[in-house]
Amino acid sequence: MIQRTENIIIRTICRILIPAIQLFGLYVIAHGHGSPGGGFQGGCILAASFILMVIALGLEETKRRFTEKLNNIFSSLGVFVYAWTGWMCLLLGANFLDYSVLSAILPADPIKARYLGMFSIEVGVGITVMAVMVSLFIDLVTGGKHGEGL
Amino acid sequence: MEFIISKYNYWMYIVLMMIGFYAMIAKKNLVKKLLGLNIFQWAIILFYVSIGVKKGGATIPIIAGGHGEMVHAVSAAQYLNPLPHVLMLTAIVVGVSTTGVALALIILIYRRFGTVEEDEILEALK
Amino acid sequence: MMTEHLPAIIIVFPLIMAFLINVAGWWSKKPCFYMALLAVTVSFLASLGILNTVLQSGTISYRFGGWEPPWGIEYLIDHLNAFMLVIVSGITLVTVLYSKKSIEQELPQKVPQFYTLFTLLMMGLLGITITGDAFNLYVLLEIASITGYALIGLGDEKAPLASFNYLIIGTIGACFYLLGVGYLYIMTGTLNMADLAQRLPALYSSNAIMAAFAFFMVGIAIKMAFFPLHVWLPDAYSHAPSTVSAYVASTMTKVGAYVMIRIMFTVFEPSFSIQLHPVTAIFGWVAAAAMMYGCILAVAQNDLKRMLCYIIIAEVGYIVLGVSVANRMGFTGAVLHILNDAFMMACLFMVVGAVYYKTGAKTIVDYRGMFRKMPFTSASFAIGALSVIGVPPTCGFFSKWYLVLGAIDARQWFFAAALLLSSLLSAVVFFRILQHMFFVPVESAHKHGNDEAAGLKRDEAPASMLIPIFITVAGILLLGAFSGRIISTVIQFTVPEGF
Amino acid sequence: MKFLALITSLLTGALLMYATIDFPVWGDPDSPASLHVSPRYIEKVMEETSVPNMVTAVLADYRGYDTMFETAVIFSAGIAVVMLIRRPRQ
Amino acid sequence: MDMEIIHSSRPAIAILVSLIAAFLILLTGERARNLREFWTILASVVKFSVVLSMVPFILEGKVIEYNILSISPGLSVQLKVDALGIIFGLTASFLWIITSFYSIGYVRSLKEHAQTRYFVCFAVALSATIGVAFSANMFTTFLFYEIITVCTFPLVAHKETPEAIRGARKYLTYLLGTSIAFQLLAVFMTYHVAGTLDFRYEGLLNGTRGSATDMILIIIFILYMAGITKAAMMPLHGWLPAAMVAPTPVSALLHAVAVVKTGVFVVVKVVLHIFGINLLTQLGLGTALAYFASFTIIVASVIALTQDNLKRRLAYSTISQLSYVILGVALLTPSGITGSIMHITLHAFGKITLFFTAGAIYVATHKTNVSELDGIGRQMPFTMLAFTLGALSMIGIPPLGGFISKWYLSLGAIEAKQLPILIVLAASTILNACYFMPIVYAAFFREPAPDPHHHGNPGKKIHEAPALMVVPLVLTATAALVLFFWPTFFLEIAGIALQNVTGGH
Amino acid sequence: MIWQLDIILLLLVVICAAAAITVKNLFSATVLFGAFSFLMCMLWTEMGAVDVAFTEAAVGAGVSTAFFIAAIYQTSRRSKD
Repeated sequence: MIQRTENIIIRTICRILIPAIQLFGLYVIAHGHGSPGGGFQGGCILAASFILMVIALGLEETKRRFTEKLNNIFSSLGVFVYAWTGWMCLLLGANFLDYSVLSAILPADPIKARYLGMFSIEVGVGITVMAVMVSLFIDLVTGGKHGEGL
Repeated sequence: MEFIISKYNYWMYIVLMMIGFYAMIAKKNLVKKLLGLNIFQWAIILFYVSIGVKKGGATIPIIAGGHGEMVHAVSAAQYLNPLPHVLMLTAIVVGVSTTGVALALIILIYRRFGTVEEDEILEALK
Repeated sequence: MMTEHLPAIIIVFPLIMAFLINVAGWWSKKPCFYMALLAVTVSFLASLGILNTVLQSGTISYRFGGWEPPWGIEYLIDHLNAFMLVIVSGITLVTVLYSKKSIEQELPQKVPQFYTLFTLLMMGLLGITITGDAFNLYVLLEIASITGYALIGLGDEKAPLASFNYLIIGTIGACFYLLGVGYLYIMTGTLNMADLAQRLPALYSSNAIMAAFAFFMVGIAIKMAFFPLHVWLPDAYSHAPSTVSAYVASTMTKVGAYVMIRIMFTVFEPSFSIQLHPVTAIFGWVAAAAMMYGCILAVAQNDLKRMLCYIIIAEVGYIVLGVSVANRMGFTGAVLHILNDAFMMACLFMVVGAVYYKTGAKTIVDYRGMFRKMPFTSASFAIGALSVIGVPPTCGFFSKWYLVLGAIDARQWFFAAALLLSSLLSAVVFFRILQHMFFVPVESAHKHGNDEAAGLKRDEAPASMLIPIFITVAGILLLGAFSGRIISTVIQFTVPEGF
Repeated sequence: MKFLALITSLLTGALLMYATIDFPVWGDPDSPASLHVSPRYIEKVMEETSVPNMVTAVLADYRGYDTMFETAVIFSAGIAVVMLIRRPRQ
Repeated sequence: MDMEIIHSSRPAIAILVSLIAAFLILLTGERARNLREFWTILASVVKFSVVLSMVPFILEGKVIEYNILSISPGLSVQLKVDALGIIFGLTASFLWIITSFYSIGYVRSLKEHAQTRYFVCFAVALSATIGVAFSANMFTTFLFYEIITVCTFPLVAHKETPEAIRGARKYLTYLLGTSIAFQLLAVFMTYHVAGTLDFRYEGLLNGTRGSATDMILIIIFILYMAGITKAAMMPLHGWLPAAMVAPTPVSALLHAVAVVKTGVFVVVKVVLHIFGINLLTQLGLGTALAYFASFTIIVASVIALTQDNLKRRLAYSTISQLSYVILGVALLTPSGITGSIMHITLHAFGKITLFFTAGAIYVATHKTNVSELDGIGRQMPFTMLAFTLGALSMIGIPPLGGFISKWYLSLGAIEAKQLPILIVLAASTILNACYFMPIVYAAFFREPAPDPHHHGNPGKKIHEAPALMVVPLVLTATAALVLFFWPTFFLEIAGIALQNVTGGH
Repeated sequence: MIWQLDIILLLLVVICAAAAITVKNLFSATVLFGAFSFLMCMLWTEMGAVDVAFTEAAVGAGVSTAFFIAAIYQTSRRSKD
């Protein structure tokens, strides 16, 4: 399940499919404001692309591209982005998560600033969800032998 | 009769919830318990989503033509109630997280006892 | 300028620190402890600030995102919240100080993750106590629970199973709570507690509201390990790592009790839970049973930690009893007991952890002659034990005092008798241990020639463990002395109207 | 045990059904849930946040604080699993 | 009745002195034993001086009050020194000085283990005893009462043999169990009925007869009497003989003075200040209590006759003597009350002498049984002389202090027109004589049994216990003698106490 | 919203749930659970909760099932009940 597969068809399809899935994931995150979707769904789709990578290309190769450390940092980073957005609002003098004051540092009026603030947190959610889902999957599928490289 | 039909969604969610609840208590297999737990949570999500439904022409909670610059007046009856949906997004995430942690615990238990059947584990503990 | 934002800081600062701890852990394990300590200290100071503000200017309202209450999430902090915040963050501070050595020994490989989760757990508990939104409370409850499951699962051999069972039962509890919220929502259309309290009275006769209340109570009873829904607690807490059991034992059930009080008397009016549906009367009897059950089973235990777990079940019974007699005295006693019990349990579990750290002792027999070996630790245990029994002048006596007076005021003689009887039973429980700790039968000591040969050489726990223990001991002694002041400054304002 | 579980779940179900009797009719546009808090989200979402997807708007702005904890839940689950079963690198 | 109230921290200091000493003793530990013992002695002397310094105010009819902390309205930890308290305080703190010397001699010559723990607990126990003596309300009393129980537990279990631990467990079960189950409940009910717990001279519950039914008041009274197990009234006396496994100085001070006297002192307080003479007379509870006490007096004396172990015999004697105090106060007559107040002090001096001698005999010869004491008077003349004085005082024979209290008690019985009580007093005097005089006789006039280990006649040689032990017991015996001739000081204070409760007539 | 479709989906959901907890093979149970999730997802789309349905599709039917299969792969696939 997690060994590298040598089947050329699968490998090629994955090579084509994975970037497409990732692109779609990014689209879902970015376009969550106007259509169904958002950080969580997009993050899951991104994670799915990595899960596919693990299944098709093997854990070793995946880990070379998306290392354990990077994964861990990403999972923190996402929530950090979220909390920091809120914190910025606080520093700018409004209540926590009151994005309208972000207009002071963003080129937008208060209403539009809310839009951008939401975008920033959606990105945060997406990053965390992606990283955590990947790490959860790898941990569960290898029974925690993540670090030993199987 | 009227009253049974008019709320059939709620009855179904209750049945679903009972199935999940039963599995959580009665099943000896830990994975089965966890499946029961998921069904239980999903039943509650179904219940919440059912709250948000509005009959009589309400559509999905995305404002039509919202990308345009002009903002036209919107009446509440036109769109579904978005709040339960929001709550349930959170609940789904919580459900998945719980599942993840539970599966990790199951793997740990399997590592220690070589089984995921509760009665066999209790046997092994003696 | 920052004081008005304290309600946000108290939650968000530890959250941000949790991520930083996790990231920092990739480079070095050393700063993790200090970062966690910083996070907790800031929260503690913030909670003091909040309490101060509440005492001076009454209820605080903080609106997240700047949205007015029923639409956005609001923190509505009254005396009870502020009081609980100080308890929870104070106990956390003590526990973090204590955790350093014990974690280094028990979980050397997992220090960063441990502190990340620990900080998140504290954040969850603080969030539960501070929030004014019913659904927000659910999310925070789940944070606290998930981190709790993970931390408990880290313990000894049997911990994963115990933690799994806790997870299943705890999720049932949380889901019941969620169902309750859903039922309130479908009937009222709002999630804000204050708004709910306004809109609910018109609906009190509705079946749905009754069912919602029932689900709330069952869900919370599971979370606070209220007899007979306590079955997960002894396993989960006794197999957890020492720091974790010290922490969860002293805070989690108390936070559960807080949520119960909130739901009973803020979301619903006292008249609902006392007269309309006399749940308090039922709760009173069950609580009396809980006290008896907890103490009796504690007598039967050999493992010290497990024994303390049953004592917790009894203590939860005390708190619920105080609430359920539904008068000023009883309620005061219950709230005071939340405070006192947090300190007592922290003290006892920390001592057990410290002894385990030094000697690996677990059962009561292992504690034989512990006084010779670890005099200060043992003395602290003795004080904690006396407080649980309710011997003056320790703080446990004072809360029991109010509880019994409450029972008498309510003309519930049986409850008063039950309180005293369970005190007696806990005296049996604890003096059995104290006897082992303080007296080595002369023959066994002499058989081995001298104390040193019998393994009784003095070998005290490290200072980083002793100091937190001493803090809790000082708490136990001082809270007793100042209970009058605590009641007159804070607790009397928490009593619901109509009591 | 199984029998007990059956009884318990049936009782819970019965309680829920009993409660359902007082519910507003399913899909009723005039139910309290549709009338009290949510109309504002629907009617003002564009002018207040300029986001057409109400779910996103409520999720990320009106109740953004919830979502932050939702993310924290995911995060803590990730850390929890790492801590529970990942074996440290040698 | 107006009384001048002085606010002073002296009572608090008197309590704190030995607490601080306990702390210093703990710090000093085994490393510097002389320094450690010095703290004990210093504290005992200072404590006595502080207590003594309050006497003049009391004699002027004033009352000293000190509020430590208020817990809630009607509930506070408060100290109040009045005539009744000062008698008990004086007795306890004076005897602590003597016992300290005696203890040092005892533990050193027996090379006891855990001496630091011993002295620490001792100091704390004394602190709490003074606390009981000076407490202004039932709450404070209960607080210190419990502290005494807890901190004497290690003292009783001191030897750590299975027997000692069993005895200590019994001790604790009785004392803690009854005080939590009955006394605390009684305190709660008192608070519920009266709304406060302050001791009042006319009786706290006196005015509540209208609001509370007689039944409730009677229940409260019974709960109190069942709860104050330290007074060792039958049938809840079992802990006292069991606690005799403790080292002798512990038995001496704690079971002749601190613990048991605290018990009877609290009984006196409850009778006089919680219920009050009027209320008890109206309820008819005084007589009931008097008969109950009489029963204990006779039965305990009879049991004492059958005991061979000297300390156990003394223990049963204590049980019977404690009931004298209760009897006296239960008579609810002026002379009875005076007698019972006097008996607290006078019995203390007598009984402590007896325990001291028991300890001295044990240290010098390792004998514990009455049957082994033949001819010991020749070997330990001072000790046995002191024993004789103590015994005479117990019996109540004129040139000794015990006579005075018995005299007043008898007067009280006559005042109360209770002829049966008078008979009880007479009978118990005879019984006392029956169980004490044979010891004296055997000690001085019997030939010692031939000792298999020593040939020759070791009994002839004077072989006393260390001076550190003999001097204290001689002192207390002398005191018992002196108190007969100059009881005026105590009588005067007892008079003030009596005046307080009877309202001056 | 079409109520006939609604009822059919609800019935299918209940059947899948019941089947998932009844079958003895855990892999089958997980796959049935995946089907359950997918039907739920359809149900929600049909009720107009598109965001929830999207999430459900990504999580319930996708990631969550993958987690279950991963864990069963690590442990055992048989179940006694």
